[in-house]
Parts: sequence; C-alpha cells; structure tokens
Amino acid sequence: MSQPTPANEVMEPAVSVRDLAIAFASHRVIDELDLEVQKGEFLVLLGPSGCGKSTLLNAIAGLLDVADGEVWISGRNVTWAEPKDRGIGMVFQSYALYPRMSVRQNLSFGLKISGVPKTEVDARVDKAAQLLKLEELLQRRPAELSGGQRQRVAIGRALVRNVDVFLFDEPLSNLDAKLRNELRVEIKKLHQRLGNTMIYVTHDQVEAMTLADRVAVMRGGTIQQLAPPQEIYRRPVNLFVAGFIGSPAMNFFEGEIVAGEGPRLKVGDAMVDLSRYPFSTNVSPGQRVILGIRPEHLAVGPAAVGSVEVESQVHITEPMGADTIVWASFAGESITIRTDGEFNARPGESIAFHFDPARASLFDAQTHLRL
Amino acid sequence: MSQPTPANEVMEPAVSVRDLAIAFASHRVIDELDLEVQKGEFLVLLGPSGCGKSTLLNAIAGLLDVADGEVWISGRNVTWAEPKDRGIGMVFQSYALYPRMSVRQNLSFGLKISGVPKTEVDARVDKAAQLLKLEELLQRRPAELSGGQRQRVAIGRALVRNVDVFLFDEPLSNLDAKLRNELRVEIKKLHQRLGNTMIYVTHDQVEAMTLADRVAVMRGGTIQQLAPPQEIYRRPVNLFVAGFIGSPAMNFFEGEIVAGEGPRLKVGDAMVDLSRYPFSTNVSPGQRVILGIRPEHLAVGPAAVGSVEVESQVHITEPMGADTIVWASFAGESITIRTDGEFNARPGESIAFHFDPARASLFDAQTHLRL
Amino acid sequence: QDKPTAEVMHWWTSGGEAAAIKEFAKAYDAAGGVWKDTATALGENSRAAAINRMVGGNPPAAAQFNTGKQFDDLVAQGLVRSIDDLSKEEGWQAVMPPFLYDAASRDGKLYALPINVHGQNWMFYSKKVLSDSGVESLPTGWDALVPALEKIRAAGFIPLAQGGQPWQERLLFSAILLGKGGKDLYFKIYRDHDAEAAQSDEFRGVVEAFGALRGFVDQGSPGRNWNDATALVLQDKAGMQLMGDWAVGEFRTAGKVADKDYGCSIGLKGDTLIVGGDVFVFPKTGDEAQVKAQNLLAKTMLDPATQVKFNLAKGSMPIRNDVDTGEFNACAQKGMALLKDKDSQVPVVDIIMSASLLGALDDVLTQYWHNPSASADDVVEGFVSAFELEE
Amino acid sequence: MSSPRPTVAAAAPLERPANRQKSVERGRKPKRLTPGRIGLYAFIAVAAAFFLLPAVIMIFTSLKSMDEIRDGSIFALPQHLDFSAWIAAWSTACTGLSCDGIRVGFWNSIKILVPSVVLSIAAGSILGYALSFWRVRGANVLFAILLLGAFLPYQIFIYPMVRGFSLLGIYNSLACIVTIHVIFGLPVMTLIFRNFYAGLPQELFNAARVDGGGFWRIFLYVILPMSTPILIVAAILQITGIWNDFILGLVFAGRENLPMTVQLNNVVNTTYGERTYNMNMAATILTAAVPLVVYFVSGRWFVRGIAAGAVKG
Amino acid sequence: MTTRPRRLRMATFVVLPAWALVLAAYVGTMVWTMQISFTDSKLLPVDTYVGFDQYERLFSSTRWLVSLQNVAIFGVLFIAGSLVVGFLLAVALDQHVRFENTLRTIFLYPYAMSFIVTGLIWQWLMNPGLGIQKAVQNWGWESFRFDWAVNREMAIYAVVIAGIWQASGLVMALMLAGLRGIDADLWKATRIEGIPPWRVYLFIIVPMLRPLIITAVVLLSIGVVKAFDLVVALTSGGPGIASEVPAKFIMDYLFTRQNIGLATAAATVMLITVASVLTPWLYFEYFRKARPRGAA
Ligand SMILES: Nc1ncnc2c1ncn2[C@@H]1O[C@H](COP(=O)(O)OP(=O)(O)OP(=O)(O)O)[C@@H](O)[C@H]1O
Ligand SMILES: Nc1ncnc2c1ncn2[C@@H]1O[C@H](COP(=O)(O)OP(=O)(O)OP(=O)(O)O)[C@@H](O)[C@H]1O
Ligand SMILES: [Mg+2]
Ligand SMILES: [Mg+2]
Repeated sequence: MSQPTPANEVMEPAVSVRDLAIAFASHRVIDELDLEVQKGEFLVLLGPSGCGKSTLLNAIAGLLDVADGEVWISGRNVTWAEPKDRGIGMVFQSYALYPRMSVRQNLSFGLKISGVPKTEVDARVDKAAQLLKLEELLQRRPAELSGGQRQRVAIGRALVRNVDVFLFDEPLSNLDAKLRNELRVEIKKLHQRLGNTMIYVTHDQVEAMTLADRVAVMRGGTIQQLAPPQEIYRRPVNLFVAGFIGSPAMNFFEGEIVAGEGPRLKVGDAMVDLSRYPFSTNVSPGQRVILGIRPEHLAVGPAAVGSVEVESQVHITEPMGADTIVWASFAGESITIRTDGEFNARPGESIAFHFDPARASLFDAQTHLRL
Repeated sequence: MSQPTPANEVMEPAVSVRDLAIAFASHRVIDELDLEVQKGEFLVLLGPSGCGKSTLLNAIAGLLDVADGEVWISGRNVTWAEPKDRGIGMVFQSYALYPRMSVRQNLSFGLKISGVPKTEVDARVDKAAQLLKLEELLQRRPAELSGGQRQRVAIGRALVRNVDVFLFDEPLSNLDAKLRNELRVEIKKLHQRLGNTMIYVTHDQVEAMTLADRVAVMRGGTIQQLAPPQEIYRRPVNLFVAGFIGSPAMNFFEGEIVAGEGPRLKVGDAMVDLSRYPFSTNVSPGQRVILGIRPEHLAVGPAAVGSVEVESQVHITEPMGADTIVWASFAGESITIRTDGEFNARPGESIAFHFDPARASLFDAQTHLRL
Repeated sequence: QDKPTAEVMHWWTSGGEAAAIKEFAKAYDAAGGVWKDTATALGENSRAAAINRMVGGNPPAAAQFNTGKQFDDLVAQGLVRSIDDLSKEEGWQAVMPPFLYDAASRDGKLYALPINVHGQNWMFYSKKVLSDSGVESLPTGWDALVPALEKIRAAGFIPLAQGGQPWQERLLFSAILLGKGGKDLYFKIYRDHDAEAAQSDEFRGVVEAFGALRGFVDQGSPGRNWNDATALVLQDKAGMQLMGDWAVGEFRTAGKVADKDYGCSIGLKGDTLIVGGDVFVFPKTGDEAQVKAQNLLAKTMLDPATQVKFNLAKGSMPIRNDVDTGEFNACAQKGMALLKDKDSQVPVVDIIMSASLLGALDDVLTQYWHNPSASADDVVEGFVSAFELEE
Repeated sequence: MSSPRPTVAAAAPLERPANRQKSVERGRKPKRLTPGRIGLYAFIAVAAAFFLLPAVIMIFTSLKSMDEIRDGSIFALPQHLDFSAWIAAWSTACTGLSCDGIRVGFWNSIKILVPSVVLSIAAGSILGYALSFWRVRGANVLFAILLLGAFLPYQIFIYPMVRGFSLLGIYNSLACIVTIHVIFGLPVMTLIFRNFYAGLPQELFNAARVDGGGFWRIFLYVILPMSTPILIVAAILQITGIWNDFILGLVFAGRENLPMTVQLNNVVNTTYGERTYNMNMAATILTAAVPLVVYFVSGRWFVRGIAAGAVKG
Repeated sequence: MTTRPRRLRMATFVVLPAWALVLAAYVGTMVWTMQISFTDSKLLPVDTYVGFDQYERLFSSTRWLVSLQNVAIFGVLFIAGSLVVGFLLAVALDQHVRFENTLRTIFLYPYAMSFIVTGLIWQWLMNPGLGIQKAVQNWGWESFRFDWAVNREMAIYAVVIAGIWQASGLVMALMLAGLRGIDADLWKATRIEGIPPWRVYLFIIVPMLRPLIITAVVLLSIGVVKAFDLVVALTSGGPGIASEVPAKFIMDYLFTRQNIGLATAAATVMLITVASVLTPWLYFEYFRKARPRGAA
C-alpha cells in the first residue's frame, strides 16, 4: 500500500486549495475551504449528497469558476488555468464516454487533438488498455460494454493523459455491488502501481475506508474531519462523522454525566462507567452527552471486566451469512448488534450483550463535538 | 420472524408455477421451471443480471404471456388471467409511481378504478399511509419525494390492494446504501406484521440473506438452489451458488483427492485433511475437485486442532472499519481473508492463517456439484 | 323561398372582375333570383373545387370555365347539362362569334354558355416612350419591330415589357405566329398539330422572330406578373407589352386614356383578333328548382343590357354582336369591329388544343424564351415530339 | 521548491491558517469577451437579420401606400404609417361579391382548426400508445404504411377522397374537412407519439395493469397526464399545418367553411386583377397570426417537448 | 392445461379503425394512383388502359427530367442546408446567450408562415430590380449581383435558400432539444482533455444527435417530396422550366393540364422511388433494433 509522503516542510503538496469559495449565482456552496493533498496520496472526499463534493472536485479541475481563493496543482497556481492545462485526469460517475467512438478512439481522441504523435498515442493507449484489461474491447463502442467495462474505459481515458493528479467523481456508484467491489480493488492496485495523486469522491463508505490514505468527510460545503480512515472510524470528531461512517450505523444514546469516582454516564436506567474512556476534553457532572457505540463493538454474551452488560429482548435478527445483525433495545432505544454468522436467536428471546466503554465515543449533546 | 408453513399435502401453496416456459420471440428465456411458494412465505429470487428473475416475476404477475406451463395463485389457475385479477400487488425497481398524481391518488388509483367505495378507499389508504409513515406526504407528488419515500409509496400502492401475494422487483436497488438498509428492515417488519406471501427479486445478497425464508438462486432461467438462506450460504449445491453468494466471494482452489487414511486433498503444495468434511457423495482418489473457503472462515493466527494452517505474504489490506479484508496467497492463488477491524499488517508482511475444512465446501471440478 | 337560387363558382376575385360579376348578380336578383357567390382566386383552384364538387355530387348551379377543352371530360361523363334548348329558344348561335359558339358546343349541342370575348393579341404601347425614342408609330410587321425596339433601348427605356410566366410568353408567340405565319399556319400548328408545318421554314421564321425579342426584355422579367409589366408601360418605363384586353383595366385605373397616353393595336397589323373568353357550365342536376335557376341564370347573363354592363366592367367585349357598343372605349371598338367578321378572328389556342398538349408546348416555348442560346430547332423539335406524344 | 513562484505565495501555505493572507498574484481572470464570444454574437446577429428580413419587409410593405411601393425600394421605411391596408385586408377586401375581408375565414379556420387539432392529436396519441405499449399484430406494418403515406403529395389523394366522402355522404362539410386533416395528420402524429411513448418506462404501464387499469384507463389516467410535453409539440405542428392548409380546405370544407387561407389566396392571388401588395402583406400577416402567436407563446415548451420526446428519435 | 383464450383486446380493437383508415385512405389511394397511371385519363379518371404509354410520355418529357434533377438538387441542398444552419443556430443558442427566448422565436417563426408568403417575399428579395441587388447597388456597390430568382442557372438555389429560411428553425428546435439533453459530464470530460469545442460538436455531439437528425431528415424530406407551394410562389418553376419539381409537375397535370393519367404516372414514379429508399431505411431505423416491449 502506498503511504502518503509524510508532511514535510520542503515537499510541496500535489494539490492545494486555499481559502476557496464557490458560488452558484449568489449562493455560496463552498466557503473558505482549505485542503492540501500530498504527492501520491489517495484522498477520498466523503459526504452526503449535496454537501459539495463534486463542486470541490470540479473547482480543482477548473470546470467551475471559483469565487474566491486559489487552486495550486504541482506547485503552479492554476486558479484561472484551463482544465486541460492543469495536469489532471478526471473520471466521471456517468462515465462520459464518447458514445459514437470505439474504445480505442475514446482513449486516443484527446491525445490526438493535443498533437501527440500517432505512434506515441498508440503506445500509450495500448499500455492503458493492457493495464485495465481492455485489449479485447478496443474495437467496441461504449454501448456494447458492460458498466464495469465502461468505467474502466473512463479510467483509461484519464490514464493515457500521463498526468500527476487523478480526480474521480463517484466512479463506481452506477455499478452493482459485485462489480463495485472488483473495480475498487482495481483502482487500489492502480494507485499502488502508478503512485499518482488521486482525489476520489464517493458517498460509499466501504470505498472510502478501503481506498483512502486520508478521508475528508464533508458536510454542507465544509470539511468536518480530514484523517486516515481508521482514525475517522475510531475517533470521529463529531456526531455527524460518527453517524455517517459505519454500516450498520453507530448506536446513539443520550444521557447525562453523573458525578462519582471517575465520570459515569446515566443512560435511561443504565449506568455506564466511563473511567476507561479516553477523554480528550473535560466533562462536568450534569452535562448532557451522547454515547455512541458501533454495532460490532457490542458483543453477545456475559461481560468481560470493565464492560457494560445489558439484557434485552431480540426484535429481529438479520442473518447476513458472514455475520448476523441483531436488533434489540437499550435504554429504551433500539440498538443494533453485529454478531457472527452463526448466531441464532428468535425474536422475543432474551439475550445479554455488553460493550467496552473504552471503544465507545462520547459527544457533547449541544455542540456535537467529541469529548 | 414468520416461518413458512411446513409443506403439507392438504395445504395449498400460495403461488405455484408449473413447467413454465417463457420466450421472447423464439428465444426461450425460461424453460420447464417449477416453483412452489408457501402461504406467508418470503421467497427471494436471487441471481445475476439477465438470469430471468424479472421475467419469472412478470410471468407470475401476468405481465408476460407464458409460452407453456401454468401459473396458479391461491388455488386458482391464473395462467391467462389479467394481472388485476390475480390477487397480487407489485412493487417495481423504478417505483413506477404515476408522476402526475399525488401520493394519495397514487395509492387510491387502483382501488377507485376497481370500484371500491370511496370511504373504504380512504380507510385503506390511510391505514397503509400510517403503516408506512406516509401520512405527511399524502398531498405531495412523486417528484417531491426522496427515493426512500417514493419506494414506500410504491409499496403502499401494493399494500392497499389487500392481496395475498406481493411481488417485489428489486425494490431497493435504486436507493443508496443507508436507505436500502432502513427500508430493508421496514419490509421485513411489514412481512412479519402482515404475514402475506412475498416474492422478492434482488441481486443484492444482503437483502436475500436477511429477508428470505427461502432463497431461489437462479442462473440462465433455471433455479439452481432453493433453500433457506443459511443453508444456501453454508451448503451451496454447486460452484455457481457458492461463488455467487457471499461478499467478499468464496475463495476457490482446484486440487486432487489423494488416497490415504481418510480422503485428503492436494492443493498446490499444500495438503488438506478432509476427514472432518461432511461428504454427501463419494470421492475417489485422483478425482479433481474444487475447494471453496469463505473469507470469514479463514482466521489469522496459529491453527486450532484439525485446522489447516498456511503462511503467506500480505498483498493488500482493505480496512473497512468493522473488519479488514486481507489479500494473501494460498497454493499459488490469491486468497481473501476477513479479519476484524483492528487487524493491521503491511503489504509484504508475512502472516499465518488457518481454516477448518469442516466449514469449507468441496465441488467436483467437472460437474461443479457439491461433494 | 320559392325564388330560384343559384350558386355560381368563379375566379373573378379582383376589383374589376368582382365589379363585373356584380352586374350579373344584380341582374339575376332583379330577374327574381337569388345569387349565391362562390369566388376562389386562380382558375385552377376554382375549377378544381368545382370539378370535385360535381364529382362529389354537390355541384353548384353554374361554374366558370375557360372556353375550350377544359370541360370535355365533364361533358363526356355526363356531369354537365346541355343548354342547347335554351340556345335555340333564344337564338344565341346567330349573334355569337362562331368560333366561340363551336368551342362551347359538343356534337353540335351547346354545353357551356359563352359570356364574353377577350381579344388576346393586343399590343399596348406608351406613346411617350415611343416618341421619346424617335419611333413615330408602331411598326406593322414583326421583323420591323426589332429596329424599333433597338431604338427604344438606345433611348434608355425597357423595349418590351414582358411578364415572366409561360402563358404570357405563349400569348406573345401566338401573336407572332398569327401575324407572321398567317391564319393558315396558325391553324396547322395549333389545331391540326401538323408536324410538317412545324418543320417548315415559315414556322422556323416565326420562332426566330419570337426569339429575336428575347434580348429586349429587362432583367426582372422572369416570374413577373402581367400587371407589373403593364405598369412599366403605363409608367412610361417600357415601350410596349403584348397582352389581352384585360390590361385596359390597368390603364384605366391609372387614369390613362386610350389613343392619347397609350396606344393599342391588334397584333401589329390590326387585321386578325385572337379571341377567347369565359364560359359557364351548368352541372347536371335532378332538382327541378335548380334547373329553373340555371335557365334563369343563363338568360340573365346573355341579356343584352347585362352584357354591356358586364363587359364594360370586365374590360372584355360582349359575346353578342347585337348590343349597343357606344360606351366602349377606342380599343374595344377596334376589337368589336373585327368581331363582326368571321374571317378576321381566330380562336385562342386553349380552345383548339388540349390542355395537356398546350402545357407541353408551353414548356418548349418557355425554355426557348429563357435560354438565349437555345435555337429555333429546339422549338421545332419540341413541337414535333409533343405532337407525336399527344396523338 | 521546483517551480518559480512568487515568494509571498510560497510562504502562504505554511503560515496558514493563522494568516489568511492571499497571494498578490491570483493569475489572470479570463476576459469575458473573448474573440469566440464576439464571433458568436456576430453570427447570431447575421442569422437573426436573415430570418427577420422577410418579416420586416412584410411589415414595412403593409404599411406603405401602393404608390410608395411602386416607386420606392422594398427596404425603405414607410413614409407615414398607413394602416388602411390592414383594415382593408381584415374587413373590406373583396372576394368576388363579398367584401368582408379575411375575417370571415378567420372564424371558419378556427372552426376547422379546433376539432381537427384535437381529433388528430387524439388519434395520433391513442394509436401511438396502442402501438408502443400493447402488443398488436402487424403494428409495424401499419406504421410503415403510414410513414410511406406521409410522403405522397396531397394532391394525389384528392380525387379518390372526394369520391369516398361523397359515398359516405359527408362531402363538403365540416366533418369532411376535419376527417381529412385527421387522416393526413395521422402519420406524423403517430410517429412522434410512438417515439415519445417508447421513452416512457414500461414499468409504469405494468404498475397500472397490476392496479387494474384497462386500455382506456391506463391511457387517460396514467399515460396522458405524462404526455404534456409531446402534446405541446404535436399541437404546434398540427396548428401550423392545419391553419396554413389551403388546398384541402378549398376542396373539402364546403362553401360555408372555407378557411382563412382560401380568402388569403383570393386576396393575394389574382391572375388578371390588380395586385395590392400592401393589402396582400397585411392579409398575410393577419393570416399567419394564429400560428405565430402559438409559437411566441409556446416556443420554449416546443423545445422542451422535443427534448422530452426525442430521446429515442 | 388451460388453452389460451382468444380475446379481442381493446388495443387490437382500437387499432382496427386505424387499419381501416390506412387501407382506405393510404393503400387505397396508392393502388388507385397506380391504376390510373395505366389509363389515358384526362380531366377525370376513365378505364381505358394504355399500358405504359403514360410512363413513356413521362420520361420523354424534358420537364419531368428537369424536375427530377431539380428535386435531387433541392433535396440534397435543402436538407443539408437546413441541418447545417439549424444545427449552427442551436449551437449558438446553446452558448448561454442573452435573449435566448426571443432569438429562438425569431428563428422558429418562419415555420409558421405559409409557403405563399415565403415565396413572395423571397421573390422580391432576389429580384434584381426590387430586392437585395438593387439595395446593395444603391449603396454604391454597382457590380453586385444577386438575381437568383430570375437566373436560369440559379433559380433552384433560390428555392433552396427560401426553403432553408423556412425550415431551419424547426431543425434548430430539434437540435437544441438534443443539445440540452447532453450529459454535462461529457462536456467536462472534453474540457479536461482540452478538445476544442468545434471538434466536440463535430466528432462527439453530432454523432450523438443521430436520432434527432433522423427525425429532422424525415420531416424535411417529406417537405422535399411535397415541395410545391414554395416553388410556385417563388419562381413558378421558372425561368423557363429551370426550377420545376415533380410535385409541381403532378399538380399541373392534375389540375391545369388535365392529364391525370400522366400525373398519376409521375406520382407512381415518385412513390416507388420514395418507397424503395424509405423501406429499408425504416426497417433499420425503427424496427430492426426496436426494443421489444408491450403487454400481452
Ligand atoms: N449548477 C448548479 N447551480 C446551482 N446550484 C448547484 C449547482 N450544482 C450544484 N449546486 C448545489 O451545490 C451544492 C453542492 O452540490 P454538489 O453537486 O457538489 O454535491 P455533491 O456532494 O457532489 O452531491 P452528490 O453526492 O449528490 O453528487 C448542492 O446544494 C447543489 O444543490
Ligand atoms: N422484452 C424482452 N425481449 C427480449 N429479451 C428479453 C426481454 N426482456 C428480457 N429479455 C431477456 O431475458 C433474459 C432475462 O431477463 P430478465 O429481465 O428477466 O433478467 P433479470 O434477472 O431480471 O436481470 P436484472 O437483474 O438485470 O433485472 C435476459 O437475457 C434478457 O436479455
Ligand atoms: Mg456529486
Ligand atoms: Mg430484472
């Protein structure tokens, strides 16, 4: 796996967005956004629909005029440069292939137009085709390709341009699950092989988690958290990130800090000992907080030391093969538990489950920030 | 969870398809297909794209003319009955809401034209709206609804018809992951509450596994296996079903049975002891077979008793939050291992992993049938 | 309700024409009938509507046609009633120009009612242009016309005001054919479709005389309407125009006086008039009332007083030679003088030739006229092959 | 650092976010008025002139007196506005004996237009719906003949149609001309509706069938309400075509129902009469007014309608 | 096993009148036309059969041959011209220009005008003594020539110009609709690749608009085959017979020249020509790859 080059004072970032503002008509969709992407880094922009992911990507690509701020790519200020002069390649959700051209023409058209000699065009196309296993398909038209093949062609079209920075806008979201998995791995391998900088927009968490060196979780035009995926998963900075990342979603329970030796949390009737929780800020008794527990951090069975144990009736079980999702309740709220595929319980049956507060997340109920 | 009524000579099935053949022009898409769905059963039709799932569903609904065979619903031969006279409700992938009608009109349209008195129409619509939490939306048009809301309306439209049999054609595949999860649970609850017979087409395994009482895995117009989901997952009848079900997909390795005390399998350089494998047919030494192991049945770490242990370099790891997929190799082939989310290994690092042959699957290399 | 009601279909829609038909309508109403007017511009449109209504079984009481073969098929298919009885009763044959009477008859019976006579080989000229160009009087031969036209051109006028439509070119050609080739050749070509005559030097001479005029029209001539050409003459921009007597109306509207502002001559010599005219046919009907209305209509139209009023308005000459001609202008007087003599008139080509052949000849002539490099041989050949194909 | 960059900017990323200072040089913002843009507007201007010129001349001419027309250039502005030609054309121009202008024909045209447009659209949409959603035997053959028929000159139809209608006994009536327009509108109407419906989802139709709708109910309640865009296109095409028709109206409408174009023809086209160009132009503009108004009002819908209907071509 | 019930479905029932109509009006007329073309009918149809006489006469007529040649010239130039002009206009309007609505209407209005007017105005404009030529000469460019309507060589091109004036608005509307339907991502992709817009239009967009172009070509070619009014109003087929077209030939012989035998022979020739071009094309465009759909 390629690792992001460690941030380095001398090293210059591959893409740098400074104080960016973008407005449609007078409505500012993005405002004062800063982002630095390191050379060779795989950055994923993740966020709900309409949060401005595509807008940001388009601004980097030069497909949108910025209202304010600057875009630097490979050390050049390209804020007002034409897209083609930015040294970027881009892959679109809808593939955006040229429908009446063969795959080969799709790959070579841009090169030809920019005056690359024919032999070189062919060499580059062949290389990309080989890399993406498109050799057999070069004569076909996009309409004669499957979704996955089309998307590979779209990637190939970006590839042949020999650029430093790749931009992907939800490249896989029109594909079915199986294909998505396959292509995801292919993209990952591609990144490892080429070592280019990649900025990848998605709202699929699996993609974000598996592909990214760092994930930028966006919401409403702002970046909420920018960190490696594991960190985002384990230590979401706020309630939004916590709820957005993870499937099934994190379970949330609102409660109140109560005083005692070490902080404790009262959630409904239950009392949760937080002494093992790695607080990063102070809490005071009486403060309302939200407790978040991931389904896979809940385990069925009697509690280990330091864990919190709960007993509940099973509402539904969803066996998914490899694991089973159990819906039960805790503190009057519904809770999902992820257990292994062998687990079996009837609705209505009573089960015990437990969790380790050290792996939970706590948020301030007012500010929604991690505690 | 509702259970299928045990097959009973006296009891008549809710839907029965006998010797069905369906042809487009002269091309037979389905041929000699038999299927019985029990009253109250939730049957999922699962299969790759183009295998004939929708075709079968449409034939049951009466939207296609059958070339041969019969369709019985609730004890009536409806082979040539109009769709409206079959006592079915249907939900479509694209929602197929009437765009110019309000939600209420969408729900009541079918009832009104079949002459149900207005008061009853209103009552039924209100009930369905309440069940599906659509009360607030009754005055809106489909264009003013989110994807999930639209799909709920589509379900509601089937619901108000008070029919015995519901047909769903990939109702959730146009929704994003989050919504899909939510609505899946709602459909499951609905089935539990209403107890109707449901036939549900999907190519999403999670849906199939979690919703179905029984799953029919289809391929090329034929039913490959018809069994409860856990059985399909654990004991796939052939290579196709084994490979189709499960994500990440089952790992396959071809090898040869070698004689010894108890059958053993030679895969590449490795030797797998099959004495604990529950054979259902005989194998003879020299027979070529395919060993299938699910990623989650592979565990990192030293082997337990009876397990097979392998050592390999890590190719890639894909951390997905709750678990991590590790790509390594076994017997010269690539293998995927599913470990928990805490697992961490660098590509190139060497790891040991093991599996229990008792949980593996074996298929004849020729016939692809389970051994 | 008992009044005889007659729906009349015609294509007289313009001002002068409408004033003329109004005379008929007034007379008809005065005679106790009710006139229902159905006017449609352009002959072919009006005829198409009329024919289709006859075929469709919903005919008008009377429909306008041109004198000639246009209604042959209608007669043959029994769609038109004979008015021979009326003619006998009224003694029309005696007072009408024989060509026109014959043209309206089939098998010796009158099937259509001629109502007027149009002279179609009038040469109108601007006295001012001619005198400004030093041409004292209109030459009397077609060969002598060319030097005169050259003089006019030299003086900066358009020598010949010509409309650019095939029928106008045919009018000019017919006038030359009659004037230069004589009546004999006229009939040989137009009536007998005589290929030999068409190949004669005489005919070739006619064609060449016609062709010689090609150079004397202005650039805007093709496609021009006849009245725009007339306007050139009456505005003293062009020397002369060969046209039917309906052009007189234009001069009159513009306030020009015959023999003072403009001159008119029948052909160039003034000896033979090409006559044509309009007829009405009366569709066959089983309805007694309709027949009565038709009878009344026919009689009213040919009533001498009505004839005078109608033809004065129309600019044509009365079909009857027994009416009072005092009110007609100088040009019309000349025409009517010739009308009295059977030998100083010939029928217009439409009367003696099928529309189909006429069309074919039109095609030949118009090609020749508009192509300066076309030779007389082209016309001769064209005529001969058209004659052959029509037989 | 490899590339030459202004020093201020070079320092910027390190200082931020403490110092939200912007680099002095932000790069050139592209000019709005590029040569391409100028060329574009020049092209549009020339094109607009080309398309407008005839209309301008028509309007100018209609406002001139006949003397002015005879003497001046057709491009010359009218000396003084003279609306008499308009008034004459509308209410006093003569056709034979009746001097009521073209206004009589106006109402006749409306009388013909409304039922013809409604019925031909109804026929086209129902047939298009039947052919694209219901499996009907020989549908393709029917459609092919219809399309082929669209290429025949109208004139050829006239005689057999006259015979046919007189056999039916409705020759020369409003019913007759309306039927004729429906017949001649059918090919193109069916074509555009069929193409439009081919683009609608089959699932919607299936849903309606499961809901219990029959042929008509599905059409009326489900399909028709979705057809607005293509209905507009169809209406525009038919309004233009039917309103401008002349020969069919002349032959089939009957004396009482002659459309406005026949009156226009009477005013404009005379063989032997005087030509009053100013009135001709006024009459022409008046006659074209209805389709023009339709275009002005619904031009935007027209494009949208085609966009919606032509996906499948 | 139940047998399949035979039902007269409403759909079939609805299509029946269409069939009746098509058979009576279209097929009937076509058959009638062909039949008459073998008779020597003049003003009214008769049934004296004369074999192929009318066809012989037809093809020995210079005018018919000129008409055929003209309709070919007119058809090709008119269709190509309207497509090009219409497409350019659509492209221009697609550049987010101001006053788009007004401009669209300006380009579209000629389609609402009847041919009578179109012809008359263009006759003026292209008349050397009245129109553009005179105006330009008056402005001082003495040698300027624009006399197409009265020039034997150019008359048919004059008709083409007037035809383009009238029809390219429709093409524009069709194309604009197509352009509006093009995926924005496609444009972005070409910008990233640095493909100049004109190339994008020519090599990418135009091929994508194929279905619309076909629709436009169908509509325009219906206009070509039926081209009559425009020619009559503009040049009356002249000068001479320089701009005659088959539809006018048919019309003239049908109504003025009273030889419907010849007219129907001409119509039959046209019909057969159109059918032989249209049928294979129809098959390919509409039926061969038509997605099978439709209810039982
Ligand atoms: N052309 C536009 N005009 C006006 N508003 C726009 C335009 N494009 C996007 N927006 C608005 O900008 C915001 C961000 O849109 P953007 O497309 O970047 O979202 P996104 O994160 O890519 O969403 P998705 O996941 O649905 O693609 C949205 O609120 C959207 O409505
Ligand atoms: N109307 C049709 N005409 C011809 N072939 C068809 C038609 N509909 C479906 N088919 C063919 O029948 C087969 C089965 O199609 P069907 O739609 O039932 O597949 P499916 O399993 O529902 O696939 P998907 O998951 O993509 O919806 C496919 O090979 C398809 O190409
Ligand atoms: Mg987006
Ligand atoms: Mg399907």
